[in-house]
Amino acid sequence: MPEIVLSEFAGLSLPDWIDALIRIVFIVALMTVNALALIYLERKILARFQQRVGPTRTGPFGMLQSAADALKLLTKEDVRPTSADRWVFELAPYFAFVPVFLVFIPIPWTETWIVRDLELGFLYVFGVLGLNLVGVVMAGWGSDNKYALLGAVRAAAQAISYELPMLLVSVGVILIVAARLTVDGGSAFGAVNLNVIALEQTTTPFILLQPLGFAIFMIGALAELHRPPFDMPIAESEVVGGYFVEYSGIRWSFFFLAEYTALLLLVVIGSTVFLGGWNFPFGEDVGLGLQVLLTIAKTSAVIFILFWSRAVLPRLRIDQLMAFSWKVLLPFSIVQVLANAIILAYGGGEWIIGITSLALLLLLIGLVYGRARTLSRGAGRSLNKQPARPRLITAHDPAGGD
Amino acid sequence: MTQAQVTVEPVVVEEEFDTVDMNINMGPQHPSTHGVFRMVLTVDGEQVKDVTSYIGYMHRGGEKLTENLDYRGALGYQDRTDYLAAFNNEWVYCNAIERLAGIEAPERAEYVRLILAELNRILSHFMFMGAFGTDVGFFGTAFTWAFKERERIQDFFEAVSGDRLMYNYFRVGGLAWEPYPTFVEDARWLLRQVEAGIADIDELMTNNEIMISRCRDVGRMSAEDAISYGVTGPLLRAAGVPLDLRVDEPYSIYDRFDWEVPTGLRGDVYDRYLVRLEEMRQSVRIVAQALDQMPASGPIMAEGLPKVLKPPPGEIYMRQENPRGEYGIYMVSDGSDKPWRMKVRSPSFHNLSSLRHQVRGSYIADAVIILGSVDIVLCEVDR
Amino acid sequence: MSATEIVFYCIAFFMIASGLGVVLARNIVHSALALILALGAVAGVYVILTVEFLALTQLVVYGAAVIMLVLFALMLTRARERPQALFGKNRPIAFVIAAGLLTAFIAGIVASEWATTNPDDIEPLPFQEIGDVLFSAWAVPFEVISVVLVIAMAGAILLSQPDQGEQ
Amino acid sequence: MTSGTEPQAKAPPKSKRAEKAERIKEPPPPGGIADIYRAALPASIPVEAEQTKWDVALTVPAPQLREALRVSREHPTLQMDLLRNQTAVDWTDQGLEVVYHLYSTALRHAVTIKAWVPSENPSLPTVSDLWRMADWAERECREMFGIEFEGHPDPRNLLLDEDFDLPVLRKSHPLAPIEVKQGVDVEYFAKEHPRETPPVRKDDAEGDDERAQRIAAAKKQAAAAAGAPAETKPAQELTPEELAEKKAAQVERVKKARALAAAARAAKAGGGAPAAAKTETPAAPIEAKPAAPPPAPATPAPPEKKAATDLSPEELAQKKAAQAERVKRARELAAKARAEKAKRGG
Repeated sequence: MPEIVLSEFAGLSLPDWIDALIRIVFIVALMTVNALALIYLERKILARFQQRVGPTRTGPFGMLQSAADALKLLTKEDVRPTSADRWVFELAPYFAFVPVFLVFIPIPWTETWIVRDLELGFLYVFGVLGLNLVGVVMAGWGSDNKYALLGAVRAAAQAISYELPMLLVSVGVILIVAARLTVDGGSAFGAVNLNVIALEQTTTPFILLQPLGFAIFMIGALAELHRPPFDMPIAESEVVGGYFVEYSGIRWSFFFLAEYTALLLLVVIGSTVFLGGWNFPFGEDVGLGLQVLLTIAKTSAVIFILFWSRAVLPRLRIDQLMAFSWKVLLPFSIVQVLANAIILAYGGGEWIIGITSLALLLLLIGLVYGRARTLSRGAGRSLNKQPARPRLITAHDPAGGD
Repeated sequence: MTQAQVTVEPVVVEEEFDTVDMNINMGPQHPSTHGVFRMVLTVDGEQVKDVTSYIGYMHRGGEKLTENLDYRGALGYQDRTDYLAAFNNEWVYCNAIERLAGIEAPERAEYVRLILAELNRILSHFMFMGAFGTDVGFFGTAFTWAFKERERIQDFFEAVSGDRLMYNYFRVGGLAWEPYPTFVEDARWLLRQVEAGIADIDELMTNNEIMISRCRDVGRMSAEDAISYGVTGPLLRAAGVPLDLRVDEPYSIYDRFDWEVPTGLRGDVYDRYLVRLEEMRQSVRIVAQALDQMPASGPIMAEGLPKVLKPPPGEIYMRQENPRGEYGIYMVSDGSDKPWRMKVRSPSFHNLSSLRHQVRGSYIADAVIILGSVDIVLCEVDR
Repeated sequence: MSATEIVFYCIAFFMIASGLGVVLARNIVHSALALILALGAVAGVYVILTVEFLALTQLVVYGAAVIMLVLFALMLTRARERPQALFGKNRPIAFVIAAGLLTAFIAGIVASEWATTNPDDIEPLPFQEIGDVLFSAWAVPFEVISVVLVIAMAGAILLSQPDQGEQ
Repeated sequence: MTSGTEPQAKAPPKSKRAEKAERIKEPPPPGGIADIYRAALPASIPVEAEQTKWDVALTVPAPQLREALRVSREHPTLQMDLLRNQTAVDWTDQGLEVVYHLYSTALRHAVTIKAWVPSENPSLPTVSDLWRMADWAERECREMFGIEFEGHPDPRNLLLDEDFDLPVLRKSHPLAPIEVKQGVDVEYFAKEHPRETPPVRKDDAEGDDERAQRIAAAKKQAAAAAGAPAETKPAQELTPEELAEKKAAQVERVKKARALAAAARAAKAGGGAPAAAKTETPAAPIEAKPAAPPPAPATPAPPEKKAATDLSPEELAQKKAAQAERVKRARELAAKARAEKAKRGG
């Protein structure tokens, strides 16, 4: 695996750990800038949906708005409620913030631009994202506030129940990659490596082979990020800000930073695994700049869809949310994995996998749409309207002429 | 959780792991209580076991103050009870005194009053659409779309009465001053904009699957319960009872227009939303017809009104159909220049009393939506 | 003292510290959080033994799911107000038993002879073999465990259903 | 809340009842709701109908009010299932008029049913079991007018504070300048006008002697309770010779008390039983104190008083003991007085 060793790049032979240090600094800088940019973009795009203009005062077209917010948050006093559980309250932001940055490591921005090309990149992502949940629950419990506790419990329930379908669906993809790797007797060891997955998609992105996989992965990512329509844990109208209601100042911005960083990273992984990442249309031998542009283009397209869903979709109730995951997404992902395994075991062509997955996806959409239709049958026009004429009633007719 | 509400009984193993009931306090400062209203939910996990509501934060003793003002003095107070439907309240108060004193408002004034009152109903329902959308989860989209139309109506009201919210434009016997010259043309232009706004809101919210699954069969209230709680207005009509005072107990000139009274089928949150949406369209129809039939010129104030109004001793319970329900003024006069007793029957007060019946057994997220669908205005609840 | 040894000693110290934290923490939730750290440290040891697959599954299974359910149980029920067992009256007996167990462990560790390969040259075990072995040699226990898990899940659902009386 | 004999703000030309009687000019139209009611209600309930500006108002005697409401809800020809409004009107001297506005959603007719209740602790049976709307309406009516609704499930205050039990909407509760000045809080107002004396005040000067009257009345009560001799008149009204005679009695009592004290000292010095002396002395001062009117003339100086320095040591000790004893007794008296005032004040 070609891997940039900064020590050579900079022409001076640096020991390993300095090299690692430089990469860490690079990650932190890039992520904070990205978070600020995403916050600004979201506010602008949401504004367009809501027929308003969004921030315009600070800087050209309001671009420095999120920088100004960050400055305000830095100078704001971060308060801790006296009855809060001191250490749990103070450590929570770090537990929520650090795992999200760790996810950055295995992501292949281009063929060679990877912080560390981990063999088990994809599994590593899920392993580390789970820890983010610990931070959330610590925040909810630590701030000794009923709203925070409720928000944390909702966040934990939601994250657990949506991580499962995501995992299973990514197993489906890994099966395909592993089959390709072992076709000429090689070991399927690299199947879980994100870069290998990207390499496999020179001709057909996996979204064509696994459309259901992409859909479930994105729904799971939405739930993982607590974004509408799954933003129960931080629903303003019920739990007033969820688990970070007692935080202010820099601690509060950690949670916000973690959320937007996780947004970018999950979407990048999604686009790498399903949309071909840096590889799809132009293949490997094209310049690094173009490959980075490709990844960023695909990511921003998916992010735009996420912002769009925030403006238009209301919030699901907690029990509907759980039912949707356990009763709909999980069975579908299990069936998906089984179908892949059976087809690959009996040596069927990959196009069969694509068709079965497409069929499953259409079935899922049909199911959801059908349920909504039954719910809303007669919803649109469920009113009956009487003409506004005083109705004739005979004095002693108990039923009253209607 | 430092202090648990439940005292620790002697150790009983299996009961130990029941989830303990938590008392969640919503209000008086809470984003979704639409004003200063406190609701304590006894919650087991997400299920709401019981609700206790605390009101009275906005009580200003209006009825007591009115007993010391002369009949015309308390008009300003009526704007401040239900500030989202100020024209309707003023109209009820003026009608009450006019019937008590036997005064008749001229034809043209009655038309202008009706037009402004119906536009005020549309204004109030737009406010409901915005607030309800935010409760359900439309992050601000429904709110800004609804307020775009509201702003237009408020500009029109400001042109007519000089103020955006507390109009104080009606007088006993007619209007304060002549409506501005292009009143009718502007009103027609406004109707077209409002119609487009209603279509936008309808398209955004009505057939949204998540909205339907969130609101259908939530907070259902049967017709008998609604009537027993004294619930009136869109809530009662959503429960299937076609009681609309403009039809059943006609007042003013409503019998000259043809329109329809929408009633829902199941009395749940979704039907209330649909009834209010339909009512906005019906109000547009009424205003359009009123603008056509309105006499082009004529007096706007009854003649021969005494300087100090002393209605003969007697009493009247004047009630009209406000956006939230039946708004009544029970006025008792003892022949002096001050009302002996003035009681305001506010619809939100009684609609709110049925909240506990609707919310028990639902989820926390439902409690917020049900409170939003009841559409209360706290100033009117506490008077 | 190669780099891996230093890292190992740090992780070992961290693991013991959080283990003690689990036992000695006054607040029961603190001990649950300390448990997460301890299991994280175990994952760290797996990484040193270059078996990343085990480390990541350890993190995913324990770090995110199991302890989370324990925290649920603690936060939502009345278990927190139970009198602290730390100061129970049968403390000396517990102390004796614990000491006995400790000596047994130490004896076991000293008695058995350990493979003395250097941690650096452990060749990474490709997890493909894990997969093959799991479904060939160990297929039967794998199935039995999954059946047990299903029964446990069904039991949990039944237990948590409020019995008809309460409904 | 006793209506008390407070002077009317402005004496009405004739009583409200008479004015109201002359108002009933038009009886309701024949065949209307009044006749349906007369047919539906049992004969035992007399119904007095009156046509207001919109609805027909039926006045029913208070004891049969609940029966009339129950019938109007269940009777097939009435079916009044919507209780629109429930309130009360305070006609000062004639008592309170409780008003129920009813409407039938099925038959689309409306009626107002009224009942008269006395002003002093009025009470009515609750109708919250017939209409659940009455639950909140009666709670508000109770806190605003002081009408007790028996059988009401949850008679707490609704709009006002929990412990605020001053019926605000009664005419007897004037819209005093205090209440108009928003800033002053209700606590001060309630303290200023304790419940038992209706708080009608013309201006501050006149208020003081009213307070003096109240204190004298309270003293009279205390004296009557303690069984003291014939009541004493305040100092101003005493004639000069009565004043002299009272002063003489005062001096004589003081001399007796001193003699007793000396005897007690002698007995104690001789190891005699001090208890007998002690119990006897306290009775005298109590009896003496109330008799002396507060603005009493200067008390006569004690006959002999030696300078402290030339007292022998044990006399000094005795004086100190007596002095300590007096202080203790004074403190007891003060505590008792405070307790009594608090009870009366509460």
